[in-house]
Amino acid sequence: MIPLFFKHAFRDISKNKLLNAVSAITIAFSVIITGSFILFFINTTDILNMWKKGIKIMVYLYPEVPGEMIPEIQKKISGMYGVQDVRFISKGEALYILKEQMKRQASLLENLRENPLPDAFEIRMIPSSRPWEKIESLAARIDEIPQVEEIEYGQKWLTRFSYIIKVFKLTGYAFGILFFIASVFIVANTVRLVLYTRREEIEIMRLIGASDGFIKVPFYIECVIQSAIGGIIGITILYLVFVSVLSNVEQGVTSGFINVRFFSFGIMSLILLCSMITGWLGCYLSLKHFLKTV
Amino acid sequence: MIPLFFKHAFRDISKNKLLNAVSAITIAFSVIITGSFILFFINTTDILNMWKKGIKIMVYLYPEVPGEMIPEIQKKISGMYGVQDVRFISKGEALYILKEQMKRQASLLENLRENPLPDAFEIRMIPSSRPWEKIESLAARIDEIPQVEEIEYGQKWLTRFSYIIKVFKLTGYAFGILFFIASVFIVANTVRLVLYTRREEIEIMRLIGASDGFIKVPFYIECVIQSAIGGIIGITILYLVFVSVLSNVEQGVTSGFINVRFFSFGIMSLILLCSMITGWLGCYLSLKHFLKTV
Amino acid sequence: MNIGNSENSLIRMFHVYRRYGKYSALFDINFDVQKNEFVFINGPSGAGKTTLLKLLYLGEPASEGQILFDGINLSRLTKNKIPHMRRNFGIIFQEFKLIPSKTVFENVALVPEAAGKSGRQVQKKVSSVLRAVGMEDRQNAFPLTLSGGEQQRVAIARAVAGDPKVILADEPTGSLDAESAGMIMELLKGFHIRGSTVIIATHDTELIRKTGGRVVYLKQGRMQQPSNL
Amino acid sequence: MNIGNSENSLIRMFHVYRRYGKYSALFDINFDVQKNEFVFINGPSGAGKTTLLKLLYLGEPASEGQILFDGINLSRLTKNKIPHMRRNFGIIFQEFKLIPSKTVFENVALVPEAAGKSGRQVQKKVSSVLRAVGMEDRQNAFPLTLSGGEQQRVAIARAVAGDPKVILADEPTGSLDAESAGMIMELLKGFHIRGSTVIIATHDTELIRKTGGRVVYLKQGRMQQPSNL
Ligand SMILES: Nc1ncnc2c1ncn2[C@@H]1O[C@H](COP(=O)(O)OP(=O)(O)OP(=O)(O)O)[C@@H](O)[C@H]1O
Ligand SMILES: Nc1ncnc2c1ncn2[C@@H]1O[C@H](COP(=O)(O)OP(=O)(O)OP(=O)(O)O)[C@@H](O)[C@H]1O
Ligand SMILES: [Mg+2]
Ligand SMILES: [Mg+2]
Repeated sequence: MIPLFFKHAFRDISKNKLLNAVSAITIAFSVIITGSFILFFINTTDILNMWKKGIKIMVYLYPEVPGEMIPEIQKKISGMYGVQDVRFISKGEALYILKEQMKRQASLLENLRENPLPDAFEIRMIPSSRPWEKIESLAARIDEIPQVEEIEYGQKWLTRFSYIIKVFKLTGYAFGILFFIASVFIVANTVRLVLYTRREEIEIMRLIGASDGFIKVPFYIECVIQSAIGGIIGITILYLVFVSVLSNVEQGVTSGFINVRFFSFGIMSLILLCSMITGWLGCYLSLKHFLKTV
Repeated sequence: MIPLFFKHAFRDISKNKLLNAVSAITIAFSVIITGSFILFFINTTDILNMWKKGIKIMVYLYPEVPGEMIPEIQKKISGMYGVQDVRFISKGEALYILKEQMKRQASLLENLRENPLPDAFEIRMIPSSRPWEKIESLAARIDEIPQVEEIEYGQKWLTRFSYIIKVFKLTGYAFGILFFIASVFIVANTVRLVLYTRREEIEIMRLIGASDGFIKVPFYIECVIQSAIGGIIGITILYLVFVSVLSNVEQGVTSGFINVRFFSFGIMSLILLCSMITGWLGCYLSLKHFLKTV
Repeated sequence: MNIGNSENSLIRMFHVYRRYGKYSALFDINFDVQKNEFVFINGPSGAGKTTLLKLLYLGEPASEGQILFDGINLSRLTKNKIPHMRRNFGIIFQEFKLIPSKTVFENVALVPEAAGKSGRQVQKKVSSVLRAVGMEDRQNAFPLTLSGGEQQRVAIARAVAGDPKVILADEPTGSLDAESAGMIMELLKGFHIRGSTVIIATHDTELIRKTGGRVVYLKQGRMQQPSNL
Repeated sequence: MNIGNSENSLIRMFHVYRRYGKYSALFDINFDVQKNEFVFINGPSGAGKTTLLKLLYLGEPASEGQILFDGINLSRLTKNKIPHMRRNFGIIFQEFKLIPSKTVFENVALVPEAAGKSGRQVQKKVSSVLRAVGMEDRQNAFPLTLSGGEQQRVAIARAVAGDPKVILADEPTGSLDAESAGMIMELLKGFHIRGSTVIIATHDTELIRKTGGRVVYLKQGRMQQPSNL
């Protein structure tokens, strides 16, 4: 039976080239659209991750904390969850940095009697998916160390980033779901139309004693083959567009600022699998409805 | 003839409900996908515009520039293209601001003999679509004023912003074109399938002496009506999704930070028009090919 | 003829109606077919001949009444048993019902394939039935490239390709010239001789006269007294 | 009969061939039809009768040879003139070719509509032709709910709805009982009397014998000596 089904499926594909091309192209477009969104999402998330890495927590100590305690405090902070590294910045170094930063106004600092700046630690965090909540809790824990006078981190930018990222994520999920539903529906519709053009054939097969399974299986095989072909076409086109867009972007904009990536092999396989599932699902939905009505 | 065509078109729509529903749904999905991307794009551009507004150009004057010249210079800068407003910041005000900004290190500024800061202008720019190039050219022109010692603007953030915006725009254009092509193709394919299911009918009409025009016009009417219905369904669903997503976003994230907007009436009409054009185009492409082969 | 003897009945219809809206295409039909009978259903255009056959092969349900096939009540058949039941019938449809996208060979091959026959058996069977109707040299043609009579002959080949218990033939010679028609009737008689039951719906009294067999007459959905022409 | 008189010829075929690949469905056909003739094309299944009609109504081009209609060379016709030319013909197709998604009325109405008739004219014409074939009470039915004979009658109604110069009828009584067939032949004769040219392709020698008229005989694509049956 199985080779017979494949024989039928391949015959049908070769005989209904137009119909099959339509389904495959539809799936290819679905893959291109969904894929390009995923690509966009992956790469912009990359950019935001880059920015997140740039965020530091400054910990200022009381002036009267003795120098011998510094390593101990540093160790304590290093051991906290989420901390990547802790750099000690002595008051002297801080003044130097301040002078550098102030550039134009450096003259202000020329004639100081003593360095009024405190010793400090600069903390960099482990990049993570939910850094904003973590920063806050980390800051709270650091604040419990008695020698710490004050903690500073870019609250203003943090709010903005955190907002942006939330908007991104929400839109990302919404788009993802939307695209998936849309793909399944469009594919199901296309399959339904294809079935509709072949309703006579299906009816005839039933009348001569073919079971639903005998009729259905070649359709499923056809749909899955089609959608696999569509998926491969989609990924290929996506890759070509990606490469050509990238070469334009790289020329125009600071190249090497971030690494724009295409899908990994795993994600590509996943997309292919998804498109095959979409084809299967479209076939299933249409056939289910169709075999009842014919 | 015209009422006859409409009669035929309406009859066909009512008789081929499945086929018409499929086309309309496909267009609705195209509108939803394209529309949600436009929506996303509009609103994120809004956020970026918000940020852009925050960018200022600081213009520092030589210390020896006499106070009487200030209005003259201010007028000169105000007159420059792209400048929204120019605020004079006297050296006294600048020191005050600096003290405010430095907070912790304000003690450094306690015992200054004289104010070493220069007079300055703070320039805000007219929000525009291509502000980065403009900032650079504006800065160059301001630099030509002899009394200006130095110009400062957030070069670092500028680079980042400008990169982000370029990526956004490029992706935006790429997506837009992709979505449009995809919509036209999917709709054209759907129309082609619909025609395919009716190829017998078309052939019969030709054999009994119907001209191509007689056959085609009702199809065009059908397609345009379908796609208008699809467009309206799409916009409606988009609006409902938008409202529900928005209410979630607003709860979770700093509400009122920016105004998330839906399409204006004009853009909605444009989308509707586009979907009708898409339907028309799909019909055109399919019929053109189809009437040759049948 | 022994209509009363239900022992040998293959098909029994009791008070069968088929309504389309208000219109009754079949009205109180009582009809028995014995095993290995050769029956003509005669009647003018629109009499209900095709409808009667449809009820037998489960193309449509009866609106009222009972139909038994080999003791099985057709209206009680579960949906998944229907394909199996249909394989008892070889049907020659009035409008042929060939699949346009499949070749002559593939169209005929569907029947033994659907019944689960092996590739070799299918090949052999299809060739033999195509030879019997004189269409073996057109086996790779598509139905739409065939003349009306050729299509009809392919439809006949398909009907007999499953070695059915019953052959239901709806106007099987309507598109055929006298000579081809005679050939086809010989073919059907051959099946009858080898044990098949044959039911032929036709408006062609000439054909009935030439062939001979039991005749039932339908008019406006009612069955008249059986008669031998 | 006066085949040589080309003055009155409506249709002339000179050395016409129709090939499908290597196979010639029509072979060196020379055939004249006078204005207001009543002609039968007779021949067995697969003889080329339908193919001959197809060449006339431009359903297919001739592979070789010339076909003149009213002095116009059909192969020289530009594409946009074809619909107009086809309105000269009322065609009864062998397989009816009714549009399944349109009602009986709509199917028939298409012909006068395509010819640009007004709504009232269409209404009147369609009713009258449906009455003539006895299908006026089924005018809102869909073709697939009609019996074979009923479909054929609708096809006939459609063929005459455009008041064509020529009626091309392909097996117009194949699905009809003797009585309905007689009625249809009367209808076609009526058109003939009112000035139409009628060409009927049929394998039914009985029908030809009963009706009378010129007969040409086709066999394997070749036209035999004309004869009167
Ligand atoms: N699905 C349907 N809906 C409505 N009426 C129907 C349907 N099917 C058949 N009929 C009507 O039932 C009657 C009997 O139809 P049937 O096809 O059985 O006739 P028939 O005897 O086969 O005629 P013919 O010799 O012309 O084929 C016809 O008048 C037909 O119009
Ligand atoms: N498109 C085609 N491709 C190949 N062969 C064809 C095509 N159309 C017709 N033929 C062949 O040409 C021959 C003549 O066909 P045609 O339909 O003219 O026969 P006919 O005289 O109408 O027969 P019938 O009485 O059976 O309808 C047939 O053998 C047919 O198979
Ligand atoms: Mg019938
Ligand atoms: Mg023919």
